Amino acid sequence: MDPLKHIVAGQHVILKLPSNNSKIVELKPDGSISLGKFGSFNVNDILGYALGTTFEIYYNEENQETNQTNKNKNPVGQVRVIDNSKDTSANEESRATSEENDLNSMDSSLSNKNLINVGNEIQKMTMDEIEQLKKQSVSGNEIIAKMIESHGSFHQKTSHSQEKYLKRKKQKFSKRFTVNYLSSSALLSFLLEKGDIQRVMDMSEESMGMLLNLANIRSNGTYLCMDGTGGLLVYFLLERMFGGDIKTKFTGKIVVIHENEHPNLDLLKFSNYPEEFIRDHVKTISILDYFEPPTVEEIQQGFTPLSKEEVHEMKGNRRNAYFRRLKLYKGQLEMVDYATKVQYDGLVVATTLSLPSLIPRLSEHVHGSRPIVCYSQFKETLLELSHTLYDDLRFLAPSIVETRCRPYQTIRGKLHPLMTMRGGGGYLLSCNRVIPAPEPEPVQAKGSEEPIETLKKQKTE
Amino acid sequence: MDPLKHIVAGQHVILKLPSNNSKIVELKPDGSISLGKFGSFNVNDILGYALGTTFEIYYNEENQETNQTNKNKNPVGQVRVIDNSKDTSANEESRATSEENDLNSMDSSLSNKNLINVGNEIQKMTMDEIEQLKKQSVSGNEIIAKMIESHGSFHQKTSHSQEKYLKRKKQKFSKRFTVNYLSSSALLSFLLEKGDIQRVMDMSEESMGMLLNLANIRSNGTYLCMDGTGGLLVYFLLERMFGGDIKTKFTGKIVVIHENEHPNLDLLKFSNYPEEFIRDHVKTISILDYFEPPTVEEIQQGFTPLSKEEVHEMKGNRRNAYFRRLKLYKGQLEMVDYATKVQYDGLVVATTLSLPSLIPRLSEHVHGSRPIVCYSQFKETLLELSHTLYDDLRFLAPSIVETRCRPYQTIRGKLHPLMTMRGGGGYLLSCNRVIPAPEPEPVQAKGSEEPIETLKKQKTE
Amino acid sequence: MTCFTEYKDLIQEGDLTLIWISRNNIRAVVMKAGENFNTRYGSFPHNDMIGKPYGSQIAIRTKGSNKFAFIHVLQPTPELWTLSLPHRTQIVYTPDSSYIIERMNCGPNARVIEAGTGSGSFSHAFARSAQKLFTYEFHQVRYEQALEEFKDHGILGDASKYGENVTITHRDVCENGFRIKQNDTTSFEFGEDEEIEAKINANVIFLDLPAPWDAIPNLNDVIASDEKVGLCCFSPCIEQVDKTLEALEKYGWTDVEMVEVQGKQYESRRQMVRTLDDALNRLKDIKSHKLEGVERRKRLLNETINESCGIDDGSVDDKRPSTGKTKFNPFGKGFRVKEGDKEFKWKDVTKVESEIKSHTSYLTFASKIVKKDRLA
Amino acid sequence: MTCFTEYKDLIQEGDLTLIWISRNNIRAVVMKAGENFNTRYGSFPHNDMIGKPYGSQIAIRTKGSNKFAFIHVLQPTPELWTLSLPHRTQIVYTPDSSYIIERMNCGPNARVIEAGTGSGSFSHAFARSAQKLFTYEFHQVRYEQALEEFKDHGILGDASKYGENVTITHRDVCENGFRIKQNDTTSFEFGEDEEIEAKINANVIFLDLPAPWDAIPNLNDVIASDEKVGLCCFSPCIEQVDKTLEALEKYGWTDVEMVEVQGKQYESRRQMVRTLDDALNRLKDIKSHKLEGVERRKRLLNETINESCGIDDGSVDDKRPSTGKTKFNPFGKGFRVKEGDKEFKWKDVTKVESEIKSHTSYLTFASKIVKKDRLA
Repeated sequence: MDPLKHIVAGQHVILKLPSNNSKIVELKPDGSISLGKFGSFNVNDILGYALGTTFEIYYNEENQETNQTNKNKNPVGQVRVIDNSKDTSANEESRATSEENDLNSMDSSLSNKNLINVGNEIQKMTMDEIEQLKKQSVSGNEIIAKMIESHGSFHQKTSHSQEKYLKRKKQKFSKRFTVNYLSSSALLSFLLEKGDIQRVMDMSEESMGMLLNLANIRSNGTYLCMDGTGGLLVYFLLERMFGGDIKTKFTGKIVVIHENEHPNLDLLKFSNYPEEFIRDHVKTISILDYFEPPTVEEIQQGFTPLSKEEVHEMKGNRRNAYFRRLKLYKGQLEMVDYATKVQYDGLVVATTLSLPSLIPRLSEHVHGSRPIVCYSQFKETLLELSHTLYDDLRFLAPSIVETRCRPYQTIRGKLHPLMTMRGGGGYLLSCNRVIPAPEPEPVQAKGSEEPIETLKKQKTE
Repeated sequence: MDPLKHIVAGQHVILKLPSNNSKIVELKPDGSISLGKFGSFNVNDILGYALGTTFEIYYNEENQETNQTNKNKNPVGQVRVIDNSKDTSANEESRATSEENDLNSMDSSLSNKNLINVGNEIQKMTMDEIEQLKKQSVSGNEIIAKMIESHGSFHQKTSHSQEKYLKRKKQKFSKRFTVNYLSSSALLSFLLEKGDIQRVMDMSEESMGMLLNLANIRSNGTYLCMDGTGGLLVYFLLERMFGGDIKTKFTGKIVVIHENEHPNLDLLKFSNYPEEFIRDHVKTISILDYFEPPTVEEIQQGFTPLSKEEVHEMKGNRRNAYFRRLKLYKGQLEMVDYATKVQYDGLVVATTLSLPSLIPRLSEHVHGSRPIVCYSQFKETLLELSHTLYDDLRFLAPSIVETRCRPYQTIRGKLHPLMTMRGGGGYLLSCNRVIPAPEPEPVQAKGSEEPIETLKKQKTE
Repeated sequence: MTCFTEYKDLIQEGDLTLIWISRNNIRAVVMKAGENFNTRYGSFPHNDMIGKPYGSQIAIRTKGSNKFAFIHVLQPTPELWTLSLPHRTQIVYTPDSSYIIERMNCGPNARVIEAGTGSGSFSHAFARSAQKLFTYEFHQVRYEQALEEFKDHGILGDASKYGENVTITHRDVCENGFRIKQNDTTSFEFGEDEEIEAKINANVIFLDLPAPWDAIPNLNDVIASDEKVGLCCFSPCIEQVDKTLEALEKYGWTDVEMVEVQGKQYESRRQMVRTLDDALNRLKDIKSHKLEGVERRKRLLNETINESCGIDDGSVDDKRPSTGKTKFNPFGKGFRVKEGDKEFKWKDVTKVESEIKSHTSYLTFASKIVKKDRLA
Repeated sequence: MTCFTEYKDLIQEGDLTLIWISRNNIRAVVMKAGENFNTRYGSFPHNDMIGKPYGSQIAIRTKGSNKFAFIHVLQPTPELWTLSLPHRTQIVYTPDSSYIIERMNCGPNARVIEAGTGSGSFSHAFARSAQKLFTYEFHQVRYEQALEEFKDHGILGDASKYGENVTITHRDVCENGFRIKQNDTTSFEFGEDEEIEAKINANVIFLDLPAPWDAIPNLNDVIASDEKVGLCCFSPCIEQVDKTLEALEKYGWTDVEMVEVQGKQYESRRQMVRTLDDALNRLKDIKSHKLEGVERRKRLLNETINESCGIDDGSVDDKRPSTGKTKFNPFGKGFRVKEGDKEFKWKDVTKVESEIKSHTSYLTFASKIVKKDRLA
């Protein structure tokens, strides 16, 4: 089974719940997963199905008994696969909306003309009764049917309000969940949903997509990166480069520069890349080590590799200690290479450090013609940066770009953009690293008034 | 005839031309107006029709003769009223587009599959032939029909491209024009169209509409205003307050503060308000006179009004000079009142002067509870201003707002937003002038940590 | 009352005021001597407000503590009134309403038809700018509520005085059209020359109806015939626009244009300016303190245990207390810095509202000239 | 060629390069020793470029004057390639293409179907990120042009090497579906296990067709059956979206969502900081000079003509030369100041492009799992 196509044991996946909320879970074999009011299920029951499959939790008599004895624990139900495309209720709903006649049907009022207060008081079932139903229930649809029966003014609502009501209730009582692949975009939307806006610097999926494209991220590049989101940006890069394939043949690398003593890539713990994979493809260096790396001599002062014979003669403890130090030594040398020798295939940055002092220095080791893309929550910080870069001949045509995705309601006959959406999403500054020509005769070159390209001021117009 | 409803002599109107460009003209009785390649017409021929009427210029034999003799001059044609709603060609066009079948009809290719280069080379008529037709022509529609006949690959185009082609050609050869009321929005769109973006500070109709509403502009208010657009903002205020009615019963006034020695309200020359009306309702004061007005004593030093008897005894020349000086003297006193005594019902500003130093001082004489609305082409200047205002207890809840209007193509069956639109439109900062409470016991009040409203920082969230 | 029609200087007994508690909490309060305006921070006596100028900030000592709470007393405007309405109602918000008013050139010559009245919020804006507003509401209860409200706000009337220019009629305009006759449920006052039927002669029409195409055919009876009439339909769904376009064409409306208006509001914020040099110096500072710690530990180890293992392999545990506390905290590490704190450098930034109104409705505009003839 | 598939260090003979003249003028040029790249400012010899690192700026002395002109030589990327295309072609621009790629999680496991190929600009972006791209073009000439271009760009191939992974087929997919067989007009190379028909197994579908609903029924033949398959339809008109929604439902596609993407670009500009105090002082300066002038004129008048008329009535003609020139010009009056001139204070501002792309197309997404069974 391919963990990129199918649900496999040990995987992190993201579950879509009836409430439209998401939940990230690790699929521990033989374990069970509780979705709170939406029920619980056994991990083994969902393994082997395609990622993206929707399940419904149901309870039979046996389960009910467990329920009785174990009141405090969410009883574990059984699951069945739901075919969304053949889901009759879903089809009925959209059919109802697409047929205009329904608007005039006897059961729905043309408008809310005769309806004043649609509140809980009209729902004649008590919460207790509903809870009771939930305990007995075979499916959420039945609860909803019963609630409609007992809803005093349901037929006074317009078909549009009826739909809304049904949808709301369905979400509340359905026990369905969808098991999705935990892509970087899914992780981002999960974090946004739970309110970690600041942590992810108010990023949006569309800004990240654009960043990856503008930075020309490929499977075979070596990228310099600052990630102020705790690993989310790095996860976006990894997914674009390797697509979750841990046996990749590609050699791409990400060198992550961090401003604190230790890197923070915590969010990678949700990814399905093993530690070793990450060690091979993600290298971390502090800004101090990157900008002021030790010299090779300094590193060698602290440690001298011994000859094979010498190592061979060492005893257990000493030998282990030696190998530990050797590994560190090699890591240090590698780090010096990343800080001084590597020419990067791109620079991508998402940090709250002040950009005008940072980006020109980080760009020193970016190869000519390669992109530099900088994400910021605020346009104003990129504006300041862009003026700095305009004045530096090593940067070609810095542009501030914004991209916004606007979702629609897709009920046929009622198409319109969603009434509200998230406001943020951030901005990108993008440019190419270039290599200024040596000025042929400096004085005259400076006097050049009509270059094809005005070097100091490359506007978008 | 009501000049607000009908086309009357002497009026400024704005003409919409087949090219979709506009032209402002003064309707001098007995004169003629040339629309260049779209022909000429006599002013008297259009008087008395409703504003908003569309006319077509046509030429009969007689005109043609004039044409022959007077080659350099645009011959004056006759006009007939066009009923847009019954315009068969327009209806045909939209009917063709709304019927899907047409997409599959024999005469139009489902797509441009078989068409490679749609260029002038396919149009078999030469420009000379077209020009010849134009000279002979009775109407633009006929030229177009002939051009289609001779267009080699017209039937290979999709119906969509056919439409586009037709529309382009129609615009080029039609001799229609619409006579519209010269509203402030029409004036703005005229200025934008001819590229005066900087002059009008990149304003948009929607930003101006919002400014007028947020500033609560009414027919009976006295407003303080800085207008960096040469009178356009003042025209917006006048139209909202008086609607072009020069016999208005309303007493509203606009006090315009200008940064140069003399006010620049040049654009009011396009309005249909007579000078006297403007003198009554628009008062101008330089920033120097406003912020450092002379004292009444100083004014009286320069001039002393004489008694009736003394005036009566004056001779012609001296007397005229005296009255001129009296008028100036009264103007000076009035100016001092506007600078020192009047409590304004609103402050509206559109200027490129730095706002943080300007707005707090201009707001001194704004009455409590009245709005302050400041337009700027750039959000960044309003951002700076908003931080200044946050720190000043005289301003309640400064908000930066943006409003953007997005126009659609309204061909049925092909609805979508226009593919391109103007980018600018500016931003508004809006707040209310308030009167801080005297702090009851200063030390403790300052220490207040939990006011209902955090006074120093009133965010939008 | 004249609260919506005249600029008032002082807060007076009986005035309808808007009390601003916060941006999302604005309450309509009628001033009555002796009464209190209660908030969870305490009670604000109306007596403290009456007689003060509009816009005054009112302070009270909060309950049980020695702190102060503040409100502002404002004179109502249509825009503030809109903000004060509970948000669950469908409201035409200022970005739309202001554009519609400007676009339709709705000034002192405008005779406006509005259907339906809804929350009445747009009616206030029309009343401010237009000569006359005829508004229609088909919902009985909402009609009565709006009628009451317009009376209270002093905007009901025959336009004999500025701003007192609203007529409201209970009507399903799709079924029964716009004509207002004797015996109709309406606030219209039939005068001498309008004994049987109101002369509406509207030149600005605003239809906020689920099926405007059913109302469009009925407009011919009530629009001005001798001038250009403007129309705007306000519809949330694109299919409604399509049907509206069909009806407009059929009933002879021209200059059809459709737009969406998008309003956004920005917060002004400050972001701390954290320079690379400061960040580098911070790391250097940590490193030097750590090295001190390492040196000290080394000395200790040298003194107490043998030298052969475990030291200086780089795996020093950071959690060990180091000698001195790290002193260089350029970004205020360790405590939460208040935005704008003068100890630090800040950059002004804007942030759009966290939830924006991404769609309200499509606005379909059209115009019509009934009589195409020439006046003498 | 490997210009699109490998990061190159130096500009080499035979390389396809993109020469950047300005933001709106980027030209594709193949390096050939001895040739010149001609611009209206002069000729840039390829020999000056070959052997230099990519990204190099190349300077020449302009024709007939002692000035210099500059260009930059860049290695192509899909995004730069898109910018270099003539704008009259319908192109999927980066805000849309990058969102589609991210949204459909189009990484090294993606087997992509694209119909139609069009200008081939999006194909390059797919080729960069996906495992395999099957692109279809129904227009004969465009098919041949794209085939040639993909060959030249080194992206045609069976994915045995990174980035050489594009197959293009001449096909009307609405009529004839997506299956690729022997004797079809295609670049697909039929190997040992695909002798008769290509195994497409697509898991990402992008339809940029006027009538995607006609192509949707044909997808079942070629999509992967054992995993979730994503679909995106790119349609300019809302009615196309409606028909697409209908077809998607009918053919069992779920998770239907539709969005618009709006990309904007901002210019960085500077606005002069003009303070009120400076403006006041400027007026004072003018006034004092004028008063001097008035005084001087008064003296002159006093000396030469009688005192009775015309003086000091305030109507002094400004055009009269005053004594001294006004010296206080805080805003650089009288000459055009260059933006950013160090003599003045400036505020950084942004300005959106003067014409924005307000609409490209609606993006309708959906997904499908063909086999719902469980794997052992």
